[in-house]
Amino acid sequence: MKVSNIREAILEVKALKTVFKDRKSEKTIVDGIDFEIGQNEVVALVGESGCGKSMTSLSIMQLLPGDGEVTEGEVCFRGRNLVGLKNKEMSKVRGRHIAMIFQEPMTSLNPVLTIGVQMTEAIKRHLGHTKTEANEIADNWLRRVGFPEPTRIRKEYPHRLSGGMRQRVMLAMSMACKPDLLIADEPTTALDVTIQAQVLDLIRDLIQESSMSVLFITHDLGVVAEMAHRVIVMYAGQIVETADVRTLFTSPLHPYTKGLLNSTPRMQGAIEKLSPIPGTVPQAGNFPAGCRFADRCSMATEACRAQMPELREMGSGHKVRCIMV
Amino acid sequence: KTDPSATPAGTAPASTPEAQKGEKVDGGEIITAYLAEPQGFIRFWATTTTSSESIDLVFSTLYKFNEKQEIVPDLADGQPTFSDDKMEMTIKIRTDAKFSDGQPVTADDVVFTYNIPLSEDYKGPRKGTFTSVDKVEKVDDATIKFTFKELNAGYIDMMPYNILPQHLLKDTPIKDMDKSEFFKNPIGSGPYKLTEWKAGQYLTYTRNENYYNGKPAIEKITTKIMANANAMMAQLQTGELNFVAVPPDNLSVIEQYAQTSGNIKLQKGISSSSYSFVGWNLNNPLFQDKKVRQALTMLIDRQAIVDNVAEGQGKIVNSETPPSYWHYTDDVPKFEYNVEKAKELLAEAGWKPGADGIMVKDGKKFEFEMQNIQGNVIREKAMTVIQQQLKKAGIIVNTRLFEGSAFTKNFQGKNFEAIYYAWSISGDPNPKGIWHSSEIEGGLNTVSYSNPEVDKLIDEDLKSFDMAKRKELLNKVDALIAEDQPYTFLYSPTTTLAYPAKLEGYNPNRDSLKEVEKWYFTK
Amino acid sequence: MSTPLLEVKGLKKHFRIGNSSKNGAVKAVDGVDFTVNKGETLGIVGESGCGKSTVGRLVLRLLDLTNGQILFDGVDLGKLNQRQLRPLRKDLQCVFQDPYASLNPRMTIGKAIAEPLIIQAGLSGQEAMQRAEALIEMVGLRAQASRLYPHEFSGGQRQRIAIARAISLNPKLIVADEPVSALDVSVQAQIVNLLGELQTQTKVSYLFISHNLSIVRHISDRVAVMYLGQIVETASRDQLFDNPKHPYTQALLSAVPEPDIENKRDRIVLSGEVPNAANPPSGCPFHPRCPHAVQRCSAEKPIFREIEPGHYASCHFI
Amino acid sequence: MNVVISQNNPVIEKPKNRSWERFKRNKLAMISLIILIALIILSVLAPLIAPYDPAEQDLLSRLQAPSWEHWFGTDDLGRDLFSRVLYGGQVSLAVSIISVVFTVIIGITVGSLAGYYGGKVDSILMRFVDVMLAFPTIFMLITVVTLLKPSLMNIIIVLIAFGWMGKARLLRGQILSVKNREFVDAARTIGMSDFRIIFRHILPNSLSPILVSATLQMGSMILTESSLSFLGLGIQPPTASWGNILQGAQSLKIMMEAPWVPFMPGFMIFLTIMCFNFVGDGLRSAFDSR
Amino acid sequence: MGKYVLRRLLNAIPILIGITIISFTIIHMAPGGPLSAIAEDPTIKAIDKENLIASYGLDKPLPVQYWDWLTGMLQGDFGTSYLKNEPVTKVILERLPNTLLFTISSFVVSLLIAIPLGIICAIKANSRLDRIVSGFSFVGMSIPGFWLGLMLIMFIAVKLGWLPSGGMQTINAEFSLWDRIEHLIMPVFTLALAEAAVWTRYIRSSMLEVIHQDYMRTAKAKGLSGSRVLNVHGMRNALMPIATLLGLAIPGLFAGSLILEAIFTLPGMGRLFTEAAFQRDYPVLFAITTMGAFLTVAGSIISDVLYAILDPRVSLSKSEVKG
Ligand SMILES: Nc1ncnc2c1ncn2[C@@H]1O[C@H](COP(=O)(O)OP(=O)(O)OP(=O)(O)O)[C@@H](O)[C@H]1O
Ligand SMILES: Nc1ncnc2c1ncn2[C@@H]1O[C@H](COP(=O)(O)OP(=O)(O)OP(=O)(O)O)[C@@H](O)[C@H]1O
Ligand SMILES: [Mg+2]
Ligand SMILES: [Mg+2]
Repeated sequence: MKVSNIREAILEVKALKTVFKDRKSEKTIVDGIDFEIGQNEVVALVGESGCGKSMTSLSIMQLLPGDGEVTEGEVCFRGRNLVGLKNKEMSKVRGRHIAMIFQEPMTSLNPVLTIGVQMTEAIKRHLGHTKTEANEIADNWLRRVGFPEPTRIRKEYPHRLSGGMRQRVMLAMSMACKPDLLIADEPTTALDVTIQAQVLDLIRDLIQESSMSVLFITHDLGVVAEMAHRVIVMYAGQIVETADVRTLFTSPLHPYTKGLLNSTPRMQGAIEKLSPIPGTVPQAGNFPAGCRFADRCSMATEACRAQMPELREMGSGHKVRCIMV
Repeated sequence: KTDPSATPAGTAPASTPEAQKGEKVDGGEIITAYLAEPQGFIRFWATTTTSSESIDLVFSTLYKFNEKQEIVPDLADGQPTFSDDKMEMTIKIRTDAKFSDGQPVTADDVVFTYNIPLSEDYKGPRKGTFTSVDKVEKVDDATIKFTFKELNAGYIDMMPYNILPQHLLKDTPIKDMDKSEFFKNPIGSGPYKLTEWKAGQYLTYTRNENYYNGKPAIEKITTKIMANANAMMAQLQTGELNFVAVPPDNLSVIEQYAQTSGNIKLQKGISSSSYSFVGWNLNNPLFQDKKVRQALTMLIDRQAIVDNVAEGQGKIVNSETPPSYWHYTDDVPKFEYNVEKAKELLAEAGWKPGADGIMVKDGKKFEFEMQNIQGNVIREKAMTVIQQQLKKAGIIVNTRLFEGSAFTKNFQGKNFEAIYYAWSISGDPNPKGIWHSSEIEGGLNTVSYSNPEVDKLIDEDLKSFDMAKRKELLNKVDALIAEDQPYTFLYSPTTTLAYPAKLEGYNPNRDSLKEVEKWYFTK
Repeated sequence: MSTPLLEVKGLKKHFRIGNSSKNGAVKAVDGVDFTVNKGETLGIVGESGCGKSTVGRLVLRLLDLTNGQILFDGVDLGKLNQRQLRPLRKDLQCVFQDPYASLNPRMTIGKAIAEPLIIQAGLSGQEAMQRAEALIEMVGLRAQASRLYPHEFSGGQRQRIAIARAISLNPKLIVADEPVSALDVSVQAQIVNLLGELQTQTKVSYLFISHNLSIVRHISDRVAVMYLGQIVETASRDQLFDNPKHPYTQALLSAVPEPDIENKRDRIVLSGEVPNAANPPSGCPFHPRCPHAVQRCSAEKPIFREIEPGHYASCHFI
Repeated sequence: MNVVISQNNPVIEKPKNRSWERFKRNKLAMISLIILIALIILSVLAPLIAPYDPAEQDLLSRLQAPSWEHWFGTDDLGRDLFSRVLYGGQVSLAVSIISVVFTVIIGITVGSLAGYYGGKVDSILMRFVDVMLAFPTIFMLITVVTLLKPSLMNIIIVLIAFGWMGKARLLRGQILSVKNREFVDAARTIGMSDFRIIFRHILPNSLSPILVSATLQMGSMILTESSLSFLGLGIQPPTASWGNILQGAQSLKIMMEAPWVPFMPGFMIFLTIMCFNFVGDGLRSAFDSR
Repeated sequence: MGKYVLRRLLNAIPILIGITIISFTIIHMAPGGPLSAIAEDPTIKAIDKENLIASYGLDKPLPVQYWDWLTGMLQGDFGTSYLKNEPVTKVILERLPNTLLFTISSFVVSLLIAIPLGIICAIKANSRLDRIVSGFSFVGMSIPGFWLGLMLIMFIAVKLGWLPSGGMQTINAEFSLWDRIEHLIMPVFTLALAEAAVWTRYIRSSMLEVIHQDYMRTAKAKGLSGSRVLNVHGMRNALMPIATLLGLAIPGLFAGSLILEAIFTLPGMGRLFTEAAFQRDYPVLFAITTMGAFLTVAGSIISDVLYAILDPRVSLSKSEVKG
């Protein structure tokens, strides 16, 4: 599967800005993000903890917690702007057209309902199936994600399943209505490496079969390399670099991307001292003016601190937010 | 025993002379309330006031007490007659009385009834009343003879026992009678029949059509059981009750309600046979000097207590006989409110004000503890007034309240220095139980009052069957006790009754449902 | 080689299920042997629930052991009670996984670091505080930070503080239980480097517990791989990563995703779930998931043996 | 909001208690706290402030409406209601505060022993708590108060005796969760004594729910005391407490003709409980969003 | 489950026995006795008191009395009330239905108020509505119940005459449902107000907790309708802790009714108890305290069982896996 830039975009995120307000303060968590996801494309969103990855995905789903709000920008799904859509309308999109799986398999399933109930409720609602039909569909998907005895699993409660099993159930559940776009928010972070490998394999197979698009959120560059066609690197609520996988890993441009790659320990090759990025991630609401990475950047100059750099196109879909390149 | 002003139980209406105008109605309902449920319908086992009042509705007795605590015939025909040695008493009964099941009331029933407390098997609380009785026999169908073991001028205390139907109870063993069906569901020969007893809620009576004194006019009587006076006052105003005693602290409100609504009228000033007092423990050195006790009485403005605490609903008493009694006399030594004179008396007794104004004698301050029962607002208030008044005279009173049972125990165990208490006296007026020195040990003479002269007079009265003689003896007792002031006698509360505006035929001197069979409504 | 700093022999820890022994036990650690030499880092890796933390806590004697020996500097820690252990504690320190839970939220970090100095080294409050500030600078924070509370720091900074506390008494061994697992890559690298620097300076030994193989590869001298309460393979770092012997180790190594687009490796994807430690499989504990398993594996428990110098593994087929 | 110690920000802020900061921002809770403190000060200073002796009767001026002379009016014995409410506050607040303080102390002792040591100690103590809890509190309260004489001391003792178990349970649960936190292990690896661990590390981190529940309990203790007064089992007159001033004003006459007499103590009870509740709620949210 | 309940019940036996012994002792330690009131009457003589004491069995040593009572109780005989000369069981059974009717209707009413309010407040946490409702619930919690009761009687019953001021029913009238309701409105309202206030707080916080759970987000992400998310995914989890509180609330309900029964003259257990306490009607006192203890123990068992039924994660058949 090679990247091609002329895919038809199924999701376009334009100048998205998400803000958290409480009575006193207001902090911008996602600050003007633009990207699109093409048909059948897997886009990875990477960045360190707190940079706004999850909030971006929740903004797309219109599922922001209580005091969060999309204040600017659009989220166009197949040309239709989802921002500001009535909850009722939106609920027809969720699960049906855009499905989502979350990071914590332990808490993402309702502990007091059986797997069967949780799987079939969406099938019944979106596809209008009867209970028996829905059960059958659920069984098929459960089998598909590797449960040889799906009927038994349907009757189980989540707490009786291990983390990996739950995440597979989540996956089956989100696939059940054959969505066009799957948003996977760190689906394997909480799993052991061997289990992670199982689940990643599974996701890859499903993507190939079902021709859906995926927004894959992770902070693990290793996972990105395995899964994505295209990568978006976020830092402090902004996109700092985006490119196709190969370009990003072979010729990263932004100092932050480089820093991330350098501080990641490898399984192969010589063992060198890691070169970490100094300092810590700035907190939302407390971002420095100018380039938000400037404080941690070895190449930073006065100009970097003076003005926020633009996200510039460097050719063939490779964009960078840095004035030094 | 308990101060009626604090326990405003059901009480009776009063008639005013000009109230004869309306036309008599046959029927109507009286709804009143008691604070407690009756225990049951046999007086040998039922001791509370509520019980006796309920029993009186359903049953006849040989005699009833009038408001002066004299006996008037009920089932009996005329006063009892005595043999010359006074060891035999003969009572004639009327023959027209019937139980509400149609059976006549005969001498057999009376004999059956009076043999209950004489039986070995009887374990109830009234055995003591009948210890002087040897036997009770039928002379003929209308005559009963009591034979005594010893002289007993207080025989009238044996009279108000309800006559039970032998034909219904003869098979019930005496020891089980208080657990029998009859105890709760009685058949009697009184003016009313018990028709419903809803436990904890109310009892309903309907009139006995065959009552030997004529069918009562009031058709129905309901006695509710309510936990507090406030609720009664509320229900009086909503019409859920139409007949109830009004406690002094609610008087003004009810008076106003009576005026504006016109539904009820009030009868004030019904005298009661109770009085409250402060008992001084005579074993305590503080109170051993008569002058001190007299001075203490003079320091207490009793009229102020009556006016401000009892809202005027009471009468000052100066000795041990309640004003309603037949032998009552006002001719006793009195110790009116007089602070100056009291101080003089105290000075004579050796009590002088110290530097801080507190009375001292031999370096000891005049300070004591006064006990009171808790939960009785009027008594609590009266006590705080007394406390304040004595404080002004340099006497420190520490007040302490006790829960009912514990309080009684302290009183009877002589476990107090001073105590605020009240007596409710009924029946025979001989005061032996309270004032005789022989009652210090185990009796109710818990202030340990001992006056040989009083003892002698009391003993003599016990053997006197001549009323005039008794009055003379008892008046002497009262005067002696008043002079000694073992109690500071405070006041005898008077009762106020609220009754329906259209009710007539009541006796203005009687409280509760007494004589209800004579009442009637007018149009 | 002189005697090792820490020698663990036949270490076992069984947790009772419920409060009676009838219900059986979780064999969290079931016969573990390893050694840690002076100035050396032993990495322990394995999947979640395999008993890594339990080993660490047993060595620290935060748990009572069921069986076995923990010889630390020649003293058997397993035989001592808590009171007897107290004086030895200064040589044996720890750093935990969760930087948010490992500092008392109601204590300034200065006090937190000074506390061991007061208790173990008997310093006065003021001396301890000065020393604490020096330590805070040593781990890369400003001395003034000593007056702040933990919540005012980021995760990485807290982990630095926890490290400062651990090294304050100049311990001989630090048990580091997943000290970087909760941190972002960029910070993770900072901490790994810090630990390395401290080791060069103070010659402290680490028992470095992690499930992150690439980190272990960077920091360890030797590595032990645990599976279901037992060590299935031990070797020097290079032996283990370049030439893993045990099928589990092989699968584990191959499962790590690499941020490298050029040379993709083959991956051994294990089927099935990690079995339950309360009810371990018979024979070789790995046999239900092992791609090479045969009849014998379920029947017979393989012996943990030396395959080449310094390289031990337990599998019938090596 | 983390204060990030970045290189260009050498100013280190003074350490401050964030819960307190957050609490201060909660206006309602702050106002309530100020009112409570004011109430406590006022009633402590009652002897200085009260214009009259609370027991001083003036039978000529009974049930007077509030006036310049008698700010809250007078009661049915002509006593100055303002003075009585002040002194009554002393008793009511003392009852609630003292009993809650001891409740908390016992609760903490039992709860921390049970929670920290676990095992046998835990089972024995918790069985005991079970027994105490299985006493139907209000029934026992009434029985015991009926049996003992209803003095201030006895009422406090009874309130304590039947009030500590909830705290013990709460704290035990809290300690069970805190004692497995890693900083406690860290403290143990330093070789700290159990005592020091409990007091320096575990308790400070377990107390906030206790503190919240204690504040709420202060309110309910006042209510319990006044309910007992209503049954005639509370603090006994002439000592004034809000409960028994209210109880003394139960007659229809006073309620209709002098409504200020029941209103004043009733309002004080209401206000105090309300303030305790708001403070408790404020504390809860201050501790919560850590 | 059955086994678990059985074990809990067996465990409860020593607790109950302990409680009865303690309450037996405490009650007997009380100064005064059942005879105090009678003994004030000068016409009742010493012999009568002795008779009564013997007939009550109070002349026996305390342990013997306890043993008699215990063995009697185990055979279902709680003795005879001194005050009412009737078997305690009968006396209690006459009162119990009234108390049950009163407390249970208050309880139901309070939940009917509290559940919707609590949920709305949680959904709209920190909104103006939430603050208003919270404010009211604090007011509700802070109003002394007896005071509110008296005020209601004074205004609604006495001044306005809209409702009867007390009692369970119109006397001498045929039973009618409306009559019952009319009599219960004010007491139920009074008791339910405070209860509802407390429950609203509980439900709000429990729901608030649930709303922020990941599985709620999952449910929304599946595109379920708002009401299904709330009712199926939210409620069940939110009501779980509430359900366990219900069991623990049982004994408290009776306590709450105690004072209101006096104010509204409801013939229930509360009044029976106060009466018995003041008059030292020992058999009734013991029966009620034992019953209270039993309710408390039963309440805690019920709440654990309820929890286990509602929460599949808890399995009772195994021993408690408590932390
Ligand atoms: N409910 C909320 N209220 C206020 N701020 C929030 C809320 N939820 C998240 N944030 C803030 O939003 C920022 C971005 O959070 P987000 O969850 O999107 O990060 P992330 O990139 O997904 O991180 P992680 O890798 O940890 O999941 C964080 O700084 C966080 O503090
Ligand atoms: N206190 C305890 N009581 C009962 N069982 C326990 C206890 N602590 C750990 N266990 C069990 O022991 C086994 C090993 O746990 P341990 O925490 O040592 O694993 P781990 O390898 O550290 O896992 P992780 O990578 O998740 O930290 C697990 O099955 C766990 O459930
Ligand atoms: Mg996230
Ligand atoms: Mg671990």
